[in-house]
Amino acid sequence: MSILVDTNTRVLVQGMTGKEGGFQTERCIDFGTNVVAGVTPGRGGTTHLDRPVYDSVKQAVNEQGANVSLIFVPAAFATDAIFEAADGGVDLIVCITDGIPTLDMSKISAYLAKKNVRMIGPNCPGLTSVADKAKVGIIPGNIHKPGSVGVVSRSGTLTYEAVGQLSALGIGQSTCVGVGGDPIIGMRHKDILELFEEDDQTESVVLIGEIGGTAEQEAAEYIKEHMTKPVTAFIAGATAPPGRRMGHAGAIITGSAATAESKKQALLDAGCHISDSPGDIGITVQKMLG
Amino acid sequence: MSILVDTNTRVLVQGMTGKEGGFQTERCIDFGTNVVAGVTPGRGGTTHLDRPVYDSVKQAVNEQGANVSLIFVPAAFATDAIFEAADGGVDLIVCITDGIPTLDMSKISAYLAKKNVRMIGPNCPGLTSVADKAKVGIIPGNIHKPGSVGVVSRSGTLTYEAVGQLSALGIGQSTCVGVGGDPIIGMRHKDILELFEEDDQTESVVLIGEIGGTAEQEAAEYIKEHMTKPVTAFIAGATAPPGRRMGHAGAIITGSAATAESKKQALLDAGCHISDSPGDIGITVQKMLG
Amino acid sequence: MKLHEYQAKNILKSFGVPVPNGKVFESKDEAGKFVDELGGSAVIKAQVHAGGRGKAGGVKLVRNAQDGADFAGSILGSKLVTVQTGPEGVPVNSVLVEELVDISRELYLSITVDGGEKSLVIIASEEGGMEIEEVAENTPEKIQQLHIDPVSGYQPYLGRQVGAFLSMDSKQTRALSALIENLVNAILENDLSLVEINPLVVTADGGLLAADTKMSTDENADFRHSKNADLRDAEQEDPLERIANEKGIQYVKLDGDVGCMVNGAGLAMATMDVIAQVGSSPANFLDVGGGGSEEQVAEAFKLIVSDPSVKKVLINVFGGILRCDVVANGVVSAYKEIDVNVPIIVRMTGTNAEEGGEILRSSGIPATVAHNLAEAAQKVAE
Amino acid sequence: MKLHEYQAKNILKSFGVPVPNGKVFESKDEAGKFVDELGGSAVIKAQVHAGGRGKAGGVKLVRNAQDGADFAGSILGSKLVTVQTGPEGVPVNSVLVEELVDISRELYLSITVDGGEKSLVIIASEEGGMEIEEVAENTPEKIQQLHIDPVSGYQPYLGRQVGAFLSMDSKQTRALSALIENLVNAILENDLSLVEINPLVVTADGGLLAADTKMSTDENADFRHSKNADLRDAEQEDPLERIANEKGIQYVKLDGDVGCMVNGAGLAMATMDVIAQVGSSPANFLDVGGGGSEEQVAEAFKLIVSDPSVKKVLINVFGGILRCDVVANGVVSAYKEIDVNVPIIVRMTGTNAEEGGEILRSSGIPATVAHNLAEAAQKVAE
Repeated sequence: MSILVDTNTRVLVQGMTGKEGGFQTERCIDFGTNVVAGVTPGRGGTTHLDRPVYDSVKQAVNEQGANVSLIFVPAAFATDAIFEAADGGVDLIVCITDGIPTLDMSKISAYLAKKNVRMIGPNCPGLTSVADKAKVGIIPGNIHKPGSVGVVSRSGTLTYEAVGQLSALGIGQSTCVGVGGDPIIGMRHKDILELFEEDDQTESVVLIGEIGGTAEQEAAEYIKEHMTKPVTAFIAGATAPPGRRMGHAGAIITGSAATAESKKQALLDAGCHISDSPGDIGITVQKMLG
Repeated sequence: MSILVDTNTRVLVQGMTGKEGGFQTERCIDFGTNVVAGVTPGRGGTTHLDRPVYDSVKQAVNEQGANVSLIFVPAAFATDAIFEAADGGVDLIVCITDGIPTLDMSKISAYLAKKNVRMIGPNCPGLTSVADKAKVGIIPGNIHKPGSVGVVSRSGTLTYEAVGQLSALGIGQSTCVGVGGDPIIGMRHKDILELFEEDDQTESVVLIGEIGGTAEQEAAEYIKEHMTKPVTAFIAGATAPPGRRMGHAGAIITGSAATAESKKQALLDAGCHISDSPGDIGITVQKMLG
Repeated sequence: MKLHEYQAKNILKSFGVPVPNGKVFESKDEAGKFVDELGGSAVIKAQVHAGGRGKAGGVKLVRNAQDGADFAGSILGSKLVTVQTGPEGVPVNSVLVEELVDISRELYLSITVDGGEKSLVIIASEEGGMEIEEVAENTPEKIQQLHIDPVSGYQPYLGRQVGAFLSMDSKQTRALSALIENLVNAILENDLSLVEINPLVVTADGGLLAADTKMSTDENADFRHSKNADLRDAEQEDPLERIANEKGIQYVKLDGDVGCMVNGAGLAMATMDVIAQVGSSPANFLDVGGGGSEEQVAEAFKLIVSDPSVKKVLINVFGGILRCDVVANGVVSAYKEIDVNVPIIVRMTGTNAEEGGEILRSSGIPATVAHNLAEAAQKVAE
Repeated sequence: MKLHEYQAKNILKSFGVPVPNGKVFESKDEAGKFVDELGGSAVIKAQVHAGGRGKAGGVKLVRNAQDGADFAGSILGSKLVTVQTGPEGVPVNSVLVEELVDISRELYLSITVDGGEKSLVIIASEEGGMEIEEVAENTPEKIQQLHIDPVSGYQPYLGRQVGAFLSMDSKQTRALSALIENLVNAILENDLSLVEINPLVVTADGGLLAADTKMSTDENADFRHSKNADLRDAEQEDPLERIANEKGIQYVKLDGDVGCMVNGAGLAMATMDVIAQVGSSPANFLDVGGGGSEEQVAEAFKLIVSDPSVKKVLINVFGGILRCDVVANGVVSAYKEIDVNVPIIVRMTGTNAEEGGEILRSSGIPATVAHNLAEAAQKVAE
């Protein structure tokens, strides 16, 4: 079993009728994901990509048994879309949209906790369960190879980089998750590690971190206390100058805990295998696996 | 075992140094309640009624192991006091204060649910566990007689009336709870019934309702579905004219479900023994107990 | 606290909710002039705190300034008796003059508090312009209730659900959602306990308009809305109720002849019930409250006997916070100040009941003592 | 987006947070005159988007109008170089002239977002006027962090906890709590990501005053704050960064000589890291973004080579949403438009990598191809 999504997952896509949403949904379907419906207010009753489109998440849940929502709607409407999904009855929300105001995310997080709904993102590439054929996001499907390494990362293309290196070395993945780079996100590194630790399919984990915030320290603490599976880690941003914004809102150096050095040390102390160069992530995993 | 409070309960009183708070706290202590601290911002380090006074709930919880807060602070400060109590680490809040804005209570309820903290009130007489010697509220201690009848009611003096009738007939009480008459309250009739149903000490229940709202219908539904212990019910307000406010904000006739007749019928259908007159509550219980 | 329609509409307008062009007047001539400004036709509505005003003759469609001035003149200064007022009616001190609206549909929309869900609830129906209670009773499927979670706050997807229920198209749904969001903002910023728009009109050109509205504030929140005091129209209240209110006493005038003084709202209602059960009828609901002082009790007693329809007085007190001796002292001091020609039945129990009884006995007031509620009712009936 | 001190103080003031009496000027003479209005002494502060301005000579206490005008004249129109700016500095286009404050204590107070707790956090310290990062590092016990739950919102008990930590008496604590509540309101209404008051001054008479303040807005929320555009001072930004920004490209100028074009912020940072590891140094951070078009890629490429310090260019693209053929086309079209005299190393993989490689090859651009990140770094170092 993979984590979060698998062949039983029934995905609805909020914003499927949009250009980007439609393009990416097709890639998901091609990968084998069970996309059961689209949701676009005002487009209910139509069909897109051979899937029924509904006006509301509730309808898509009621009529198609959707249990995961993948969100592509523009930032100004994404907060509403997330609340609608959480209230509409799905168990997991994957929000690709970037540009959601931080204070909205704070409110959303409180609501998700109340409703007991999980969320990946926003501003993330989503996730792919490789062997269980469920791609709910935008990680290119063709870079994967099924296997037993779980991948968790903040950023998009750096996730692809790590996955690409693994596949090139013949090392397959169980589930790959990009949790997103915003200051407030749904599930964090630590939350994903907990799932990997319990997942039969996952035998080891690659953790990709970045400067800024304390998610990696949090993850290191969890690894130290609870994790039995080996973890390889890489932290990006060692050469980024302090106090400068590097694209991700999360990638701001906010004190010594937020430096690459501090994060690496914490993960090393937790028993992780550290990849010092982003070009060596695959090789480091290969060595770790012996 | 009584419900909610007992001899192990460690009560802190927010507003103990006030006139009313002090007076009532003394009555609680006289009854045998384990009042361990007072909380009044700016009065920390002093003593009142031989109890230490703290500036904050957190301090009282940390230093005296308080687990229940009894609140007497004026309405304009009560919302803050409730949030402080919920954040401060108590398991149960009993708020006597009346006049708390309804929208504050909506926010408070969401916060209490998040923190997993229970609340009785506001605008209520609180509760008394008769045999277990814990009076956390303002129900006069001398009207009780220990026994096995649980009492739950919205209003203050009508609760006393019911309790007085029971005691006069030699029928003792387990725990008596006045849940309060505001539109939004913490625990409702149904929530208290659930506790009575599970309580070894309680063998039957007296439920006092009022016109307005749907708490009694909710209770009737619970009684019908889940309650094994016999329930005697009285509904006040049969003669109140529709659309007029009768003191309690809750006592507004808001449609046919809110009438005394509708509530009585629902409780009758649920198998309750109905006392048609407020003067016959005790006698009805006596008959029910055979 | 109830607001007048014109006050409610001013609030709605300030929050961006569309309302008909209109103005409030206390003078018939100015009202008439404004009919002209509106193009010669208007609807004129008596501003009173009571429903059923249309059927009672408080609303009229006028077709010229003179008709407007005449109608305004006929109701200004008069008392309007509706199904919701007593026979004495409520004074009409102002009229709202509004443009006529080109109505395509009449909908119902309100937001209030649902105690069960502990949140605001949006109530919507296609049956606008009707008594919503009757719609709820007879055709509940025509009413939609949607709760606004206090954590998420209002979100547009709720508005889309309302729009779908009301069979609106996308554009109208967006306007409706914006309108509901504005209503919620008005509620949150002003601590309103009710906003009801009935009818919410869909105009001929597809726009939305709050044609009539009822609004109430949560008096518990008055401490943070100092301007609410200016919105109160005390003249709309029963004079005795108003006096009681100013003294912190909960009082409601009723039709019977047994004056009641009770502590606690629940016990006060129960006392009314028991009086009715013995075939008598309560003249009032009165709760002196838990924090009542001797003075407040005295005022309450004077208030009750000042009502000419009162033929008997029942004092029913279960001493708790309010001690029976305080009640007795209050009654005695009031009794000495005024002429009391009606029999008094007293039932006192709870805190300091004996002291209270002794105070009454030694005062020489001719009060009949009852020992419990049933006995008190019996003595009232005798 | 960073705001100037004077802009931040205007916002604070409008939310009821006390700030020193002051005004912003672009003219030295008017600045001098205002020193007189303030009673002949004042503090004059360069308005720039960079910390460390005091040590860099951007702040001065003046004792008369002439001194004020002289100092204002000396910095207005100049560039201020601080530890937080590059060697080129930032332009001083305005100065804030403020009354002198009678300081009794200097405290630190800020509110920002804590991603771990997913809420706002209040940060307070008795060590005001210092670099707070150093206080946090050396004496963490002198810093208090209190989270504001998004469900409860700010409540005064939090302010009392801060007041107790700062050893304030009851009265001062109430003022502090009101101040914090106002800060929170300012944050919620304006979508601020940071408000920092350092120092928060306790004046000789016991009052509180925001003597200096830093404020940033959450740019993600710009869509609902149209007036934020007026607050932007683009001149404070690096010219290349500003141009990039306007084109939707994330660009940060750095000190090295290897120009980088990457898709994705994480991969862009990793690319910088790998360049550093082979002993070279990145000239910039650049993320063309996932939604990049051919035109955007072309603009990004032109931007990179327009930097005179760039001696090599590394293009590192992992095709995903952004396809490699789009990148290749963008690079080719830019290359044709401008003179490029620096070597180009290209590493492309992922979606349509082969098509992209073919486009580059057939275009005749002399690009060195690398097949993975490690190899790309190696070729940069060669």
